[in-house]
Order: sequence, then C-alpha cells, then structure tokens
Amino acid sequence: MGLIYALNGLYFAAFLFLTSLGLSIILGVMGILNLAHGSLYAIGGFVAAYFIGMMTGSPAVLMLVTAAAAAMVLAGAVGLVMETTLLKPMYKRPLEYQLLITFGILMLIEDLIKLVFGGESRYASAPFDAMGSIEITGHTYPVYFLFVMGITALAGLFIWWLMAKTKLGIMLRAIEMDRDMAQAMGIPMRRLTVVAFVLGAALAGLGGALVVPTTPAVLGMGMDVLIMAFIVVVIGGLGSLKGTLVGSLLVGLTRSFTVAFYAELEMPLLFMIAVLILVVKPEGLFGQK
Amino acid sequence: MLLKMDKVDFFVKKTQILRSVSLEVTPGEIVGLLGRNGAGKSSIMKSVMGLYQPKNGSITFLDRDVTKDSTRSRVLSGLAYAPEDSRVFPELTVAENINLGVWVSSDRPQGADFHHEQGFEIFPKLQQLWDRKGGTLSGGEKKMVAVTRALALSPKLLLLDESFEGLAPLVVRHFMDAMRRIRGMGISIILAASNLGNASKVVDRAYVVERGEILFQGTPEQIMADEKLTLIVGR
Amino acid sequence: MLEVKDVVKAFDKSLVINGVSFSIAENEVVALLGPNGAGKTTMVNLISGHLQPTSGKILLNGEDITNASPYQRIKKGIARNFQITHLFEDLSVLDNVRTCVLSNRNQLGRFFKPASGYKEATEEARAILGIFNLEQFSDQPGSELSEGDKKVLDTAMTFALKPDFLLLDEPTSGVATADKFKVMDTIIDAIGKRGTATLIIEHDMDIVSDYCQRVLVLAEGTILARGTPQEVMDDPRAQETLFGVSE
Amino acid sequence: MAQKTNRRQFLKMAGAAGLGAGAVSVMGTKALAAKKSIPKTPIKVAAISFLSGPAAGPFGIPGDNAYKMMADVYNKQGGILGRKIDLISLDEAGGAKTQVELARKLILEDKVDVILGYISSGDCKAVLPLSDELGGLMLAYDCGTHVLMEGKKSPYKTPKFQLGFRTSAHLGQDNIALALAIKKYMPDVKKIAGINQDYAWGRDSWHIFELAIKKLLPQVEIVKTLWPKIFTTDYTAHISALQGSGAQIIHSSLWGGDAVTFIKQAKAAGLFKQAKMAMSRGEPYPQELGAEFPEGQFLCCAGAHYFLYPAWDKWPLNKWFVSEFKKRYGKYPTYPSYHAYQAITAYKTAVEKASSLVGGWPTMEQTAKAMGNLSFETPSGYCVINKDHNAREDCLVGISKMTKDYPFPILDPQRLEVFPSFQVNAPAGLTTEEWIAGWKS
Amino acid sequence: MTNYLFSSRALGYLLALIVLLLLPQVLSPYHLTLVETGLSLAIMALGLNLLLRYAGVLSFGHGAYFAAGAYAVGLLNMYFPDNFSFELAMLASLGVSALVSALFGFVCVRHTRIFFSILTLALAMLMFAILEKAYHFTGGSDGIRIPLPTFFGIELTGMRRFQFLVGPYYYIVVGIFAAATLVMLAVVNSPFGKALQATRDNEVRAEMVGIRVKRFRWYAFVISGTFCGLSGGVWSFVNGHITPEISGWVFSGEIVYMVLLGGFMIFEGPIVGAMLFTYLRLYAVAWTEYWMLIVGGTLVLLVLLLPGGVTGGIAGLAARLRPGRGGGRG
Repeated sequence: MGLIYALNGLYFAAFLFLTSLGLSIILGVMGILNLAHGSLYAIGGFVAAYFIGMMTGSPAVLMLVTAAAAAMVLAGAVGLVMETTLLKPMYKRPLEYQLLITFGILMLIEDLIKLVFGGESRYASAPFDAMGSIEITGHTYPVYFLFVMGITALAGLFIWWLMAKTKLGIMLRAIEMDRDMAQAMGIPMRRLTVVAFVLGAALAGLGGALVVPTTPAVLGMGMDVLIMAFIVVVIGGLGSLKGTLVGSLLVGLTRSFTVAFYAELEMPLLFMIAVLILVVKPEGLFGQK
Repeated sequence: MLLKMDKVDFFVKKTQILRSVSLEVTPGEIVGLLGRNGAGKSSIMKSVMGLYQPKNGSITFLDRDVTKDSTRSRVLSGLAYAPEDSRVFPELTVAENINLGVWVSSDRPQGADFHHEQGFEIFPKLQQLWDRKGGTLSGGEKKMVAVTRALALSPKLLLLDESFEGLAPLVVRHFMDAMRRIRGMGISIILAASNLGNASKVVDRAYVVERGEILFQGTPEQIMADEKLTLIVGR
Repeated sequence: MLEVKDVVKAFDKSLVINGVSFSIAENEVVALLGPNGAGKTTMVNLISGHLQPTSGKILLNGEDITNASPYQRIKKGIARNFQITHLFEDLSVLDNVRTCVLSNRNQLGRFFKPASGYKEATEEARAILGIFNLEQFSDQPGSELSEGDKKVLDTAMTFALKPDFLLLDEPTSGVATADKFKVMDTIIDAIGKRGTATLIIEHDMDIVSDYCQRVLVLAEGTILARGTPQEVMDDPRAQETLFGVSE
Repeated sequence: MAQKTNRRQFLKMAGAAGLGAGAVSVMGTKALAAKKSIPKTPIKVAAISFLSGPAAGPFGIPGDNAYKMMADVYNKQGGILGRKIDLISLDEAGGAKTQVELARKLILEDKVDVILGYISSGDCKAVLPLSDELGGLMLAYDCGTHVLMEGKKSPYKTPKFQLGFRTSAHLGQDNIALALAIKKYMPDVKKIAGINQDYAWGRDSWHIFELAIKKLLPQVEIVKTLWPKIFTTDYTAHISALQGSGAQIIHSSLWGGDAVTFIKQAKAAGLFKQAKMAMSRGEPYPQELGAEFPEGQFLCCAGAHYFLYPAWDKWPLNKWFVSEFKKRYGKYPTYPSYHAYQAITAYKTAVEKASSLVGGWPTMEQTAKAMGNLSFETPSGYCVINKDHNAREDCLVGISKMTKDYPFPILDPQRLEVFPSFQVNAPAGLTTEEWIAGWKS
Repeated sequence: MTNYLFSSRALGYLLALIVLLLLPQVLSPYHLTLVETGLSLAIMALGLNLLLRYAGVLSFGHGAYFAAGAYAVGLLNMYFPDNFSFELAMLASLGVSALVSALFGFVCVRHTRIFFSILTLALAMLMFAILEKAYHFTGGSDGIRIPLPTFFGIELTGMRRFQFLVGPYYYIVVGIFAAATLVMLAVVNSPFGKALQATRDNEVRAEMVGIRVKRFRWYAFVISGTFCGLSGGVWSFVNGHITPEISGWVFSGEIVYMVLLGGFMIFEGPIVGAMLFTYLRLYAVAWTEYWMLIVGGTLVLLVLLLPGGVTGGIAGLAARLRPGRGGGRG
C-alpha cells in the first residue's frame, strides 16, 4: 500500500509540476505573476476535450497526441495575443497593474471559453479508458496515470534541456538572472519574452489537455488549479525550475500520505506548509531574492 | 568618425545626471573617460549603449544617428559594453557567457566572426575557466569574462567601464596588454577609469568628467600638466 | 563630542579598517579623504551603526555607543546623509523637514492630529527651511527641486534631527560645478549656527580647503595623515595616496 | 409526427392538472374571476442558476434549459391565465454577497413576479429570508440543505418564510433513502466509509446518512471519512485510502465533475471490486460516464427524478418531458431539470389555484397561500408542498445495470426502490435529526 | 493649520455628507441598500489604500480582515445570541480584525513588493480554508445568518429587516462611514501618516531619520486591517448573511479593483471606486450571464487607458482645463 500511496503522490506531483511549470517560467523570465495561467490551462482542457470527442474510435495515443498538440497550439496562441497586446505595456508599470490586468484577463478568458464551447461539461475519457489498468504489487493502478507521469517527466526533461543546453534557453536564463545586462548584451528581449510567455502558455495548455481524460472540462476549472500551482511556485521559489519540481513533490507526497493517515488535514496542511515557508523563506526553497 | 556624442543631457526623473556631454572617438583609438566615482562616466557609457535615453542631444555611430535606436540594434551595428561590476551571469558557465555574445552577433547581416581562440589569445586563463559557473569566479576573472563576452559581439567600439579597478598590479598590466591587442584587432575602445595612473599608459586621448560635465579633453600628458585636473583624476 | 578609538573592522579575513582613532569636537568640520576602496564608506557605516566594529570603541559625548543600533544612535544624536540624495520625493519640502523634526521630538507615532497641527514642530521646520534658504519651496514636492536644492534639503533634513554629530557623505556630489560653493555656503552656515560636530566625506579639494578645519586621510584602513587642509596637501605621503599613481 | 401527438397529449393533460389543482371551488369562483380583469402584460419570472463556474455544466445549464423549455411550452399554451411568461435567466455568480444584491434588484427595481432559483445552499440561506423582508415571491428550486426550512429545535414554527418556498425535497431524503436501500439489499454490511466534499453540502449529507445508517443498521462501523476539497481533479490518494480501509459501501454526495472524476479513477484503480458506491445524488452520472460507469452501485435520484421512472406507459408526462427535453437539448433530463420543472409548474399551478379562488390575477400573498398546501403532478409523480413551504417527494434509489437499450447503465428496472415521502422526509415542525433519532429503527 | 477645517476639502465633505443624508428623500429604498453596500465597502477600500498609496505595498489578501470583522459579528450572534447588540458587534469586529491583522501583518511587513503581495494572498487563502474547514464552528460554506441586533438596549422586534436597513441603519452606515473617512483622513495627515509616506518614498532615509520602518508599516497594516474589519462588520448587517467567499483571493482582488477603479492616488478615490464597483458588478450580473466579459473587460481597459482611475482621470482633465495649476494632492 505504501508504494501505491507514493505513486499517488507522484502522480499528483506530476500534475502539479506540469501545471505550475509554465507559471514558474513566466514568473522567472518576466517577473509577472500571471493570474490568468489557470485560464490558459482551461483552454487546453476544453480544446483537448473537443478534439478527443471528434476522434472517437482512434487509438488512444493518437488521440492524446493530437489533442495535446491542439491544446498547446491554441493556449500558446492565446498567450501570444495576450502578451503582445495586453501585457507588453505592463512591464514598466507597478505591480498592482500587472496583477490586476491578469486578473481582468482571467475573467475575459473564462467567459470566452463559455462563448466558444458552451457551458456544459465536456467529457473526454476515451484515452483513459482505452489504456486500462495494470497490477502493481497486487493493487490495480490506471495506466494513464503512469502515462501522465511519463509525459511529465519528458516535458520536464525537455524544459531542462531547453533551458540548460540550447541557445534559446541560455538566453532566457540570462534574462532571468540579470535583465539589464541581458539588454546591454543586445539579447533580443522582446522576442524572447514573447517566446517564454508562449512557452508557458503552451505548457498550461498541455496540463489541461492531459487532465481532461481523467476529469471533465468544466467552466472555472482553471481557478482551482491556479491556486495549487500558486502554492507550488511559492513553496519552490519564484521562477525556479528546480524549486517547482521540489515543491510539486513536496505537495504531492504530503497530500497523498495525509489523506491516507489523517484525512481531515488534507488542505489546511498544504496551506500551512506554504505559509510557513513564506514566513521563514519568503523567496521559496530555491528562489533568489 | 566612429562615435560622436553631441551635447547630451540625461536626467533621472528631474535630476540632471549628464550636462551637455560631447565626445568623439575615431577608428583605432583608445579613449579614456576619467573621473571620480559618481562623476557620470557610467551614465555616458549607458547613454551610448542606449540603456539610458538622453533628454537632449544626439549620438552618432558610424555616421548614423542612433539616438533613438534600441540597445540591440546598437549592439548589432558594432557597439559592445563591459560594465563596471562585470555583471557576469552567475548561473551560466564562462563558455555560455561568452557564447551569448557570439549568438547575438550571429544575428548581424555579416554574421559572427569571433572565435573562442581569439579570446584565449587575449586572456589565456579563460581556457582553464571555460566550464566554471560565472558566480564562482574571482573579481578579476569576472572582468576577463566581461571583456571577452563584449568582444564576442564582434564590436567596432568597445566600452570598458573601470576595467582596472580592484585588480592586482600584475593583472592590471595583463589587462593593458589585452587592450593593446584588442586595438590590434581593429577595435576602438572607450576606457572609463577613476584615475589617470594606469589608464595613461594605454589611452591616446582622454576626457575628464566631473559632476556630469566634460571638463577637459586632451592627451594624458596635457592632463598631468594641469594641477587642477590632477586633483580630480590623480596623476 | 565624537570619539573613535582603535576601531578595527574585518570582513571575513580581510581587514578593511585597521585601528583607526580620531575625535571631532563641537563646532568642528572635519573632512575624511581617501582613494576609492580606502574604507571611507565602512567608516561611515561603523559610526552610524550599520556595521559593528570587530574591535574598538565609538563614544558620543563620552558615552559608549559601540553596540547601539542605528536607531538608538539617531536618538542619541548621530545623523547622516548619503552620497546619493535620499528625499521623501512625494512629500512636500516642508513635510520632508517636519517629519524629521517630529521624529526628533518623538511625535511621529501620533495618529490623529494632522501634522500641520503640531505648531512648534512646524515652526521649527519652517525655521530650518529659512536657515537653508528653502522656504520658497515649502509646498512643492521634494522631487521638483533642482539638484543643488535637493542636496541642501537633504542636509536640512539631517540637520532637523538636531544632531550632536553630523555625517555628510559628499554633500555636493551631483551638484553642477557652478553651484557647488553656493550649496556648501548654505550648509556650512547652517551648521555653524548650531555648532554641530561634522564629518564630511569629500574628494573635492576646493571644498575641503575652503570649508574644513581639519582633514583625515584614510588609506588601506588606517589614518595616513591628519592636520589642516594645507598641512595635508603638503604632506608627500598624503599627496601620493590622494593624487598619485596606485601602482 | 409522434412528437406532436405527445405534445398535444401533454397539453390536454397539463390543462387537466391545472383544473384538478383548482378544482376546490371552480364553479363558485368562476363568476368572480370573470369580473376581475387580468393584466395582459407578461409575467416577469427570474430564473437563477449557475451559468458560470464548475456547477454550471451539471446543474445550472440543465436547470436553466428546463426553465426555458417550460416557459416556451407554457407560453405556446397561452401562458399563465393568459399572461405570457417573460423568463429572465441569470447567473448565480459572485457568492451570497452578489446574490443578495441581485435579489434586491429583482424584487425592488425590476419588480419580478417570482424568483425561481439557487443551487448553492449558501445562496439559498442568504437569499430566501429576503422574500419576506422585501415582499417578493421566491421558490428555491435545487439547493439541498435540510436546515433551510427547519428551525433549530423541534417543534419549530412553520412556515419559516411566508413568501419563500422550496419546490424540491432536501438532502435528508436522499441520504435516508440510501440508508433504507442499503438496509434492504445489504443488511449484513459491516464497514462503511464516506467520501464527501469538504464544505457544507458534503458535511450535511454525511451527517444525515451517518445518523440514518447507524439507526437502521447498528452493527455498521464507519471505517473512513474523507473530505476532499471541492473541484479536486485527482482522487488517487483518496481511493487508495478507501481501499486500505476495507469498506464495503462508500457513501458519497460528490456531484458534477467531482463525481465523474472520482468514479472514473476509482474504477481504474479497482475500487469497485471490493466496494459499492452509495451516491446520494448519483442519478446523472451513468449518462455522463457512459458504459464506463460501474454496475451494481446504489444511486439516489434527489427524489424520484429519473428519465425512466415512473415508467412511460404508466406516466405519460414523464415520457413527454424526457422526449421534449431530449429533442431540444440532445440529452436526457437529469434531476436539476426535473427540479426546474417543479419550480415553474408550482408557480403556475399556485397562481391558477389562487385565481380560481379569488378571481383575477392573484396577489403575491394569495399565490403564496395557494402554494402553502399544494399538490401537483410532475414528470416524477406527485409533488406536495407542505405547510412548512418545503416540498415532499417520493424518493427513488436504484442499482446501476447495463442493458442493451442504452449506451450507459440504467437503474435496474427490477430493483427500483421507491420510498414514499413520509418514509424519507421529516414531518413539518420536526427537525430531520430529531426525527431520525425518534425512529424505532 | 487653522484654516484646515475651512479648506475647500472640508466644504466638499460637508456637502457630500448633506447629500448622503438627503439621499433617502430622493432615492428608492433599493438604491439606498446599494449605496449602503458601497459605503460599507468604501471603508475597506480606504483601509486598503492606506497600505497601497501611503505605505507603498499592495495587499492581495485583504478579504481576510474583512472576513474577520464579518465573522466576529456572525460568531457573536451564533454563540451569544442573547447579547447580540450592535455596539458589541462593532467592538467585536474591530477587535477581532485588529487581532488577526496584527498577527498576519507581523509576518507580512517584513517583506515588500511581490513578496508582500504573495504573502498576503497566501494568508487570505489560509483564512478562507479555515472558515470553510471549521464547518462545525463557522457553518462552513453555508455561512452564518446575521439577524437584527439590539441597539444600546433597544429591541427592534417590531421592525421588518428591510425597513430597518433603509431607515435607521442607513444613517448609522453613513455615520460610521463619515467617521471612518475622517479618521483615515486624520491618519494620513498625521505625523504617523507622513512618516508612513516617508517609508514608502525612501525606506533607507526613513530609517536614517529615526522612523522604525517595519513597526510603522505594521501599525499601518493593523489600521488597514481594522478598517476592513469594521467594513465587514457594518456590511454583514446590510447583507444579512456571510459566507467564507469574502475571505477568498477573488474578493481580495476585487478590493484592489475597487481602489484602482476609483483611483488610488487621490484620498477619496477608493470611496468612489467602492461605490462604482458595487453598481458595475451587480448590473453586469443582472444584465447578462456574460458579466465577466464586462467586469473583466472594464478592468483591462481601466489598467490600459485610465491608470489613475476615475478620480485620477477627472483630476487630470481638470488640470488640463486649468493650465498652470496642479491636480489635487493625496
């Protein structure tokens, strides 16, 4: 049973990591806490549910790949429009404007989703069902969860590779470390900022796409995820990828074992951890001041 | 004329930092910018780089008015800057720091033409440091990386802010050699320094800056001959 | 008034201040000179309490304040400014000074009566503005003054704390050359009226020789020379440190 | 063609129902009614449901759809006493704060004739007192809290609100009915666990269920109570905890996406190999999940609201309602749609009854009086509004079973348990808790 | 100064107060309740602005203190129904919110910028989690009903709640609002207020002139939180029912929205904002199910086009019409 609890914790951690990664990248590179991040995730969810619904009968992996690609493209596109039109004028503005405009965008996207997809919940569990379950130490475990963990690991590795090894990633990190010097070096700030934002938005979309086979896409689905992602990023450290990973694991495993042994504390404990870390180390476990 | 600054005024909010600053650099020159801390040397350099936007006056580079250009387009047209505090990216390796310059300059129409060997020639020690993280370097090593990183942008004019400060005498000599070698590559230099001492050995000409104004321009010998100026910039 | 006794300050293993002693008497204006990196800023921070000395003592009016916090030192009568002007830019010039006066009177924690209702403090603040020739700007926000006036206001604020000992870090930096004497005249006049002991960090020898009675030359953490401005200017060792080549 | 006949049949039937309701003294008041004139202006009916947020899909929109459908049908039929229904659909958004403000606006400024609304118990509790405060007629249509119309101690004064009603039964009956069904089908059950959302709805549901089951089956041990946060997307941790507890029955009041997500993940983890669900409002989810929905689970219908019950041959109104709804919206109606039907029809019936008594267009108070003791036909049978202004309904518990007729499990027609309303609802004046405590098991 | 009381601002206030007191003669009872809501929320907006405008830190979690005040009233009624008097309720909301904000504030004021905002937001979420989780104690998500209290021993049994709301309570709200506004005006102009602005303008200098920056910011936090608590207490009677949503981050964001809508650079801006927001939000919800497009769109346009808020825009316009004279100072 312990193994299963750990697996559950890992799965939740994977889900959190995937949904908070984009938030973390945007916070790191741009210094903006994007309250509309959850809405981008919701876009991903609705788009993926739509595509999976269209492809009934196709092989599970094909459905998922198409849905995830479509979700990433659309969430990325919305991110692109959002960044270039609404956020661009905000970088030089004080914090309150940055926070409030993303708050406004959050409301706009919520209603736009309703306009486009209607208010009904969208179910897209075909890939989840098709993958079935396997036995792990005598316990049944859904294959899809393992699949999500795998995809998350791949996505994490990809982002690590991108940030550590590629020209693009190294430039993004340079911006994150020292904005002024990056500008003085002639690094194309504008273009890279857009790229980072679109990347973050696409990751949110991917998170939404991978979640709809397990839970229906519903209006307002982004709000709760935003809070969870927010907790992870706060715990891990603003803008730190390593911190996001550690934060996800901490939250995921804590929750899994709390539910198993002292269920009443499930949510309060998470908030308490977050607040405690903020009090002791406000920049988060791996954040830089 | 490589660079021409004409009557540049710069303000932070309502405080005037630069007062009608004019200066010129011709190809192949090493020009000194001498003055105390806070005299306005860094502000002049940042104005040239487009990091500061002057209120009045113009900046011409390679006979083109660049006053309104972005920093990036100035970098691509041949300006590069190594700031006073080096500002080496702490989490990037030396190689990555320098490669940033190569990558940016590869966006120029003529592409990048800097090779790591050129850097090693100027600062042989870089070879040993190549895979170290920027944050782990000593002050002098950081300055080497900062200069090489700027060189990697394949500039025509290099702005070096306080490149000698805080260096041991031996290293200073090394840097002076490096500067002569850089000039040998056909790159002009503006060198900011808080005293004439070391700078006098490499600069062809110098401007004395005080309170955001250019007090004087001339050869190091002329400056040394003027008692009032030596009080400001040392001998 | 202020006495610094054998103060040593080490960061990690490097000694930045290495056994410095001096004292400044009432009504005295002393300049602290030294090349970049000589330890001037460290010295200032040690006196203002932002750093604690590794060893040695600092006395104010005979009282040992070595372990006092910056806040306690302010309350005991040490005031300082910074090389870069630090004003309350959005407050009026009057409020800039009045806040300092009220702070000195321990009236800042009062919530209800408007600051303008504190008549004595307001009159005192106006008087200080008068001394510093700033009264015509009373109602303008601090941000709208010229650089010279900002420097003067900066000093006026320090002055409003009625310090026994005043630390002025480059009171004319950033001021146009043409205005520097005017600014210094105002400041030194005002100080003279109260007779405060003053330490000025300065590099402009014009100012040092015109306004300071004594000079301390700091180099590599020790006092290299001391005396009147003229004596120091004539001291070859001081000359070399201050104007010479560092190689 | 077939649909048309259905509607015609229905219209006849609905007319008959109206007559039946007003039959008390139709003859006597007819002359009076003719004298008083009825205004020709439309009736303003505000329908408030969640149209945004996670409750919109499972409740708000099915409810709102039924409102729209019924307003349309009644209007084609000539409206209520000849007045057309002008339906205003509004979003139950912004929490109790906004809903209080909105209700004030609707009653005082827009002067609507009636408010039909509210899914959230918090909103009902906040808004319903406004009915008497402001003098507006309010029909709570879906919110489940059992304390809405009850006092703190028995006996309490009825009705709590003169102008406030609830036209569907509260969560007490769902959970009591579930307990009764469990007693019937699994009398030897030993271990029961609960998974309910960590807010008032989940807490109240479990509270009543626990009271009832302990009374009915004293040997039962509660082995685990889990309180996941509302709108959780990952139940793996909870499912493992339930598996570890050895529970045979798992009580749950999960709804909407949460219910679907939980069932789906629990099935994949093999939870149903060892335990059965007892879902207090599980009726909509087989349709949402399709063939994936496990068989053999206890599902309660928030009353007797089920698209196959009462059987179509015996109760044509259900057949008509289901077909009409399916035709318009492509889905079978779920219990929120039935609840909406009850609200709008309760209003129509009460107005007609009052009018038949007093003539002309009845005042709000007269309508309320008429509604205070009203029985009317619904697609689910008879709905009775008691003197405590709370509706009483029979309650249906079924067991899911796959058949060849539908692409999702239906409630096994052989094992439909319908508990009459007196068996699952506390009588007016008695709190649900005290009522259960007084059972002789 | 002696002319302080007779300044044009004082005249304006007197005029505004007279208008408020005469409103029941011209406005329908319904609009009166909305004005009442707006006025009670304005107290909170003023409180938030003490931190935003005068201390220079942005709280994205002030719903927590509003909720503290409202729940103090609610719990008082729940556990001491026999002593449920208005004066006790107000004291409770002031006391509890002061206590909570003192506790939370102590942690928050050690930080500035985004860290401050994030910490306040996280603490508001904690408050929300507690209120909802402590179902047995607070009624959880269903909230608590707030009945009519007694007033200094006067029972209101004969009065319908609504009569009371648009009758005597309206004047009570106006009175409390006016008092709160004057107190806040006094605070921002007091030596403390000036010192607070000094810490905002230049923290380093403020320390150098003997201002204890963190302690003063903490005082400001407590004052601000207590204003929110008072606002929550007053509002709880207007609304008649309280739920934990008022401590959530969305409501906290709406408070910031109000302040920016009205304009945070001008002292009276938040009051205007609270009033406008109350109307905007309600009429959007009442007009369309796509109300979020309206409320969110307004916010986006506001941030992009009118960063000074409504009062800032008017002041800017006025300044343009009268060249040579600056706009009002906060």
